[in-house]
Amino acid sequence: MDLRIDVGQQGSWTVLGVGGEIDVATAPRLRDQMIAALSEGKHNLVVNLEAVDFIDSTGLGVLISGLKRVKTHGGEFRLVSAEQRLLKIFEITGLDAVFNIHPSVDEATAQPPSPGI
Amino acid sequence: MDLRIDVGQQGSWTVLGVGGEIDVATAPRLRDQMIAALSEGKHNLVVNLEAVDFIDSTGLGVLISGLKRVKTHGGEFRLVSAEQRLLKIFEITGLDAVFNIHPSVDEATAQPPSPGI
Amino acid sequence: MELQRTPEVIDLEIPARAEVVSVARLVIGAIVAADPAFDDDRAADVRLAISEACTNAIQAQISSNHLTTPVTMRCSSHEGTVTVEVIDHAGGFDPESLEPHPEVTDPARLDHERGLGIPLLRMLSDEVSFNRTADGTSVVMHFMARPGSTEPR
Amino acid sequence: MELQRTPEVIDLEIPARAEVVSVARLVIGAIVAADPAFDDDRAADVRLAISEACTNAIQAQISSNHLTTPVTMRCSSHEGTVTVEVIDHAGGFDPESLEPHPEVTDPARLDHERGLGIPLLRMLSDEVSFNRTADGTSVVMHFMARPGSTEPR
Ligand SMILES: Nc1ncnc2c1ncn2[C@@H]1O[C@H](COP(=O)(O)OP(=O)(O)O)[C@@H](O)[C@H]1O
Ligand SMILES: Nc1ncnc2c1ncn2[C@@H]1O[C@H](COP(=O)(O)OP(=O)(O)O)[C@@H](O)[C@H]1O
Repeated sequence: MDLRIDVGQQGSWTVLGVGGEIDVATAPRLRDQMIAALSEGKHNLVVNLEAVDFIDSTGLGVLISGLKRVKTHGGEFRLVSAEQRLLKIFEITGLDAVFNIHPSVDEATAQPPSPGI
Repeated sequence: MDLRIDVGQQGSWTVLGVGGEIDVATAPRLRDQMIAALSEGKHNLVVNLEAVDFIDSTGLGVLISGLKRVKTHGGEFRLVSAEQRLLKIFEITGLDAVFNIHPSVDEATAQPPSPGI
Repeated sequence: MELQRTPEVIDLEIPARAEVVSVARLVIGAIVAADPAFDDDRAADVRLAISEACTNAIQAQISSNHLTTPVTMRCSSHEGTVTVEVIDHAGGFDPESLEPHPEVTDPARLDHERGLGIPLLRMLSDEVSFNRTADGTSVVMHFMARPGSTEPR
Repeated sequence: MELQRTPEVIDLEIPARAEVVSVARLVIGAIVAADPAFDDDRAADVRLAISEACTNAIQAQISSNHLTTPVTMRCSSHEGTVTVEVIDHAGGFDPESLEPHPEVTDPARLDHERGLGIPLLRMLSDEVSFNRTADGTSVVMHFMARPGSTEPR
């Protein structure tokens, strides 16, 4: 029932580690964290979903809004998940074509951000 | 919501390893396993509650019936639990004075049964 | 005495089957977990007490052959207090007339495999009342976040 | 179309608050878990679809200011089929009139942070119907143990 979010830095990437359930009750906190990072000048975000047990359409919507905000700031936005269940939800909604999804934080942050691309 | 029971032998002790939730729906299966062991001539029972997440009054009642049946057969009956939560339920019902409770299977089976005591 | 159906109340209506008591535990467990004032130990008290009340309601409806009427668990949580009402339609009973258990030291204690539910429920809750309804029983239990009556006797 | 209140049905009535959608997920999760025909993956489909339906019902009641009326989730499970009805009192809507989403390849897709709930619910269930009631909506969803419509488009 809970959502946990921690924020770390890996090179030029700001990594939001998310755990628990992202739903209509908890998604606003993830949105706030992304907005806070951007307002601190952190424009390149990796959202690590490895510890996420559940995500619904509200959660997907918040990730879309994050991607949009990051683009507006000229930054880059990446997701991390290797969980079949989660990847399936991105697939059936067609969002796998919208997001840049990596299987691990290391792979997501291996290359520096290429803003504007 | 599930109850798992496995049966093993340690010296002269038959050890019923119980896991999950013992409630009104699942307790009859534990009772049946104890009856089955006794009918196979296994009169010295250790019921290992280490993997039990929940026990209610129906579960306690089935343990009492097990103790009674074992005594009728001249055997010995021991419980294993080191879980504060479980021990508390035995305490507040006064059943800690009725059962022989050991903190581990090794300690419960260290001494051979002394039937009739 | 009865809990009003307010916006903060969660109702669960379950059939009179032993298998669904675990669903009632899940629901009350989630409600208590949402209140940080309740620690794990007190939350376990609430789950056990509610499980006992639901088990009794379901067993009473089964033995009085009221199989098609649901049992209701009505939960509300407010500032460190959880209140739960369990309602059945099993015809009612007199909780005061239950035979008291023999003393723990009495060997006759072993003859009593049953009858532990209501004593447990009384010890684990801070307040409990058994109310006669038109066609059964309503058990109202209050739980406070700080353990009140769960000390060993 | 509506699910009758039979002995096998579990009802959950929840207030119109976002926080309780997780309780609805727990309950439907427990019901599906009790049917061995549903594997973990299909169980997750059911949880997500039901979560979407409850979220919509609750959000609709909040925005139409029906805060004191509960939302009902009515669940029944029978031989590898789970049927769930989610009932709200938010005045109703026309699911056919919802604007379709832009194609995935369309950059305008990004303008649509919302509106994913009903498409997901349709894809994850084997059958779904939106029914107008006197004062709101009843969404009836059927799920079969074998995935029917969850393949990538
Ligand atoms: N809701 C109820 N409706 C009718 N009878 C009840 C109800 N709850 C309890 N009882 C009666 O009280 C007795 C004692 O209940 P309890 O202490 O829970 O022990 P047990 O259920 O193991 O017998 C039950 O056997 C039953 O006869
Ligand atoms: N139960 C309902 N009652 C009234 N309106 C609803 C209901 N369910 C959905 N809707 C309407 O349909 C729209 C689309 O719903 P959905 O696809 O779940 O996406 P979202 O909830 O993100 O907008 C909602 O915004 C709402 O206007």
